Amino acid sequence: MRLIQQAWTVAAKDLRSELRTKESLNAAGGFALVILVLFSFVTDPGETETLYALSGGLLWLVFAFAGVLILNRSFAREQANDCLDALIASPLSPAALILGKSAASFVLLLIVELPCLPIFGGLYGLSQWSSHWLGLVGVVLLGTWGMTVIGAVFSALTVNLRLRELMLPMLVYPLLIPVLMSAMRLSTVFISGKDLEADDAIWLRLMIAFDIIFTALALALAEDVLVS
Amino acid sequence: MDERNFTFMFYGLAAAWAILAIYVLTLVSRERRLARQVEDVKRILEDREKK
Amino acid sequence: MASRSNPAVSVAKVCKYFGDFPALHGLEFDVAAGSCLALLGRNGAGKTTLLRILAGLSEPTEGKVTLLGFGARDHEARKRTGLIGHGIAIYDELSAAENLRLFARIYGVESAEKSVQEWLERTWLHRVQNSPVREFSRGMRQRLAVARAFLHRPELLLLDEPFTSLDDKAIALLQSLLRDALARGTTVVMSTHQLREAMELATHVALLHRGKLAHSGERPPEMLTDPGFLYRTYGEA
Amino acid sequence: MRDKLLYAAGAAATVILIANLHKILLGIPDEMDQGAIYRILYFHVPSWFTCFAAFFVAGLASVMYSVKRDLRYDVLAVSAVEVGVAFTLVGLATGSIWARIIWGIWWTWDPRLTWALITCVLYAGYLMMRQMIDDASARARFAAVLGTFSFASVAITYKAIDWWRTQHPGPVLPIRAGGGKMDPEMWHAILWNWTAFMLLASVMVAVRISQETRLREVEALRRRAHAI
Repeated sequence: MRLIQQAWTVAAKDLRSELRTKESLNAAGGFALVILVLFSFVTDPGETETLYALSGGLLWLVFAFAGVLILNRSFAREQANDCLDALIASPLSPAALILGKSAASFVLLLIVELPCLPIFGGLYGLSQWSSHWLGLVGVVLLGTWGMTVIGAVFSALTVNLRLRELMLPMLVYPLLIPVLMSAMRLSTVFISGKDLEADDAIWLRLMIAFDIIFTALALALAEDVLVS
Repeated sequence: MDERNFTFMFYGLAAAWAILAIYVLTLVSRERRLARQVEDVKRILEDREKK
Repeated sequence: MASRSNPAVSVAKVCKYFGDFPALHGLEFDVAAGSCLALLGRNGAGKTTLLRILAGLSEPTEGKVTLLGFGARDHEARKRTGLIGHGIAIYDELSAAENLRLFARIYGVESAEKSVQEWLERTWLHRVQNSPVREFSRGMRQRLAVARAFLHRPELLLLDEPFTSLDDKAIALLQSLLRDALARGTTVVMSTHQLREAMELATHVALLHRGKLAHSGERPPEMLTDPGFLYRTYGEA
Repeated sequence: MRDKLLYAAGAAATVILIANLHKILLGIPDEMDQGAIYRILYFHVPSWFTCFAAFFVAGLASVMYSVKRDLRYDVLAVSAVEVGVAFTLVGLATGSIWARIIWGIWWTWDPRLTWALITCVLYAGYLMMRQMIDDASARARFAAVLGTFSFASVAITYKAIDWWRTQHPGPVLPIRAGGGKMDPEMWHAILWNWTAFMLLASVMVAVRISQETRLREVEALRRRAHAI
């Protein structure tokens, strides 16, 4: 219980500072928008069939890139005045710190991701995109949590490295492949306006298992990540 | 032995052996570099302790 | 050092290795409750490493550290300990009051708002409490950092080079606060180069040399007038 | 003594490999459709088995470091990862040359190939991150976290590929369900080559362990030199 309460304190602090400066939100949001527009040159915007088939893949690539922009800031924010030391030396448990950081990035990333869905659907005339919106939002939530919980751990690991901005995506993307793979598949199904078939259920299970396994690992290893 | 695709089989086996050989060579070069580093550090330590 | 009955800090056979390099080696000493220990030593002697272990930022490779009867990483130990480290550890985007409220929540301070207001007043920041810290001058930020460390009324205060980066006003404030705290029975451990400021407060000294304890005991009276005394006596042992 | 043992083991591995080569080229019956090229299999399959074993050891050693905080586990982990990457490269190269003849292409996004590539990139990132941390203890701590995450992700990705439609030749090895079509003589040749590869890999790991240990000592000495 204390874990949740402490994590919430950390998350609230992060969200408050970020909503005040909007540094990473602006960067990630602007970036996502530019890619969505640039995509019109990849394929003829009239070819709805192709667009439906590519939709999940494109969206999750955008989300993954935007996510790294947000995650990079997550622990870098603590660096300026050595705030991280003060947090680790405080009664906060390392697990709560990682969980809170992850939750804050989760919310920030959702703020970027959710508007991308109608923008994408609208720009490319994919009239079916919202027909299964509940499932689509569910996929976005599960996929984003997988990204941010791993991202929080590696944001902490890489924060003091040379070439931090390079190392984070380099380490995190290959780890995220199972969750991105499932999220892409399922998003494509939902955006195309289809129901989940028996074959697709396995991807849903994979994504849930991935989230559970890596949340557990992140909490278990939090002490190793933060206490030297 | 069946002679079809013999060249490509040869390439395949050669590639396997070559990669392992290259790795062994990197091990050897690392060994040399390590020996040099040990020498360097020893010299520095001796220098410092004399002072 | 001093009474063995109930030491506030107890360091038992502590070693800390970075790889194979021993940064601390077989440290063993106690700090009696209510005393003020000045950790002395050259750069690289292990002062910061030791303080980081006491602050729960780092774990000893071998040995055990007990703070106020709890393990160094225990929730209770962390809650009763205050830290002023190298950085000021406050958030630029938040206001002074928000910074203090945040740490009051983290430390579970009772009647938080009252303590926050009290400390803002004691550090002369109550007039600007709602402006973001980014707009503060250097001195104001340092005073806020001091307020953050004292906010939860710690029973043990850890200070790493506290006087090095502070301006005169902040030094005076910190010294008077430390004197109050010591009078209340708080234990203080500080590492320092500014011997003059530290010696007025220190009741005990410990000298580290290459990761080992070269000397520890009560502060020799000579050090008040001659801060270099200890270094000359034990320094190059 | 240790060195002599290592030389002996290395020599034994080489002798077995050459004896196997003789048998593979001259003693073993032809496969019906593929011609000579199928003999690559005798190197391809054992190299995969060896890399699985190496990554398994690396994953285990990473977890053990987090639990025991003993630098010997860290040294074992990095050595196993490096040797594993070398054998993954052997697997990729032989597989790619085989695919050129049988499938007519050098590379295909066959899930198993994709898995191997992802694994390679992931562990390359692991080795890269180690380069960037100077303090051996911090390096070990971070590498253990990355190693544990990598192993979990690689295992999940491997599972996920079974659910993807696969172009890879189906399971023909007796240990896999539904296999057993293989001539026992061929199977024995594979096992013998695997034995040789494992022996070779063990020698390489042992050499790397001693190098890595000495490197750490050098780092410590250098630090001491600066401290004086």
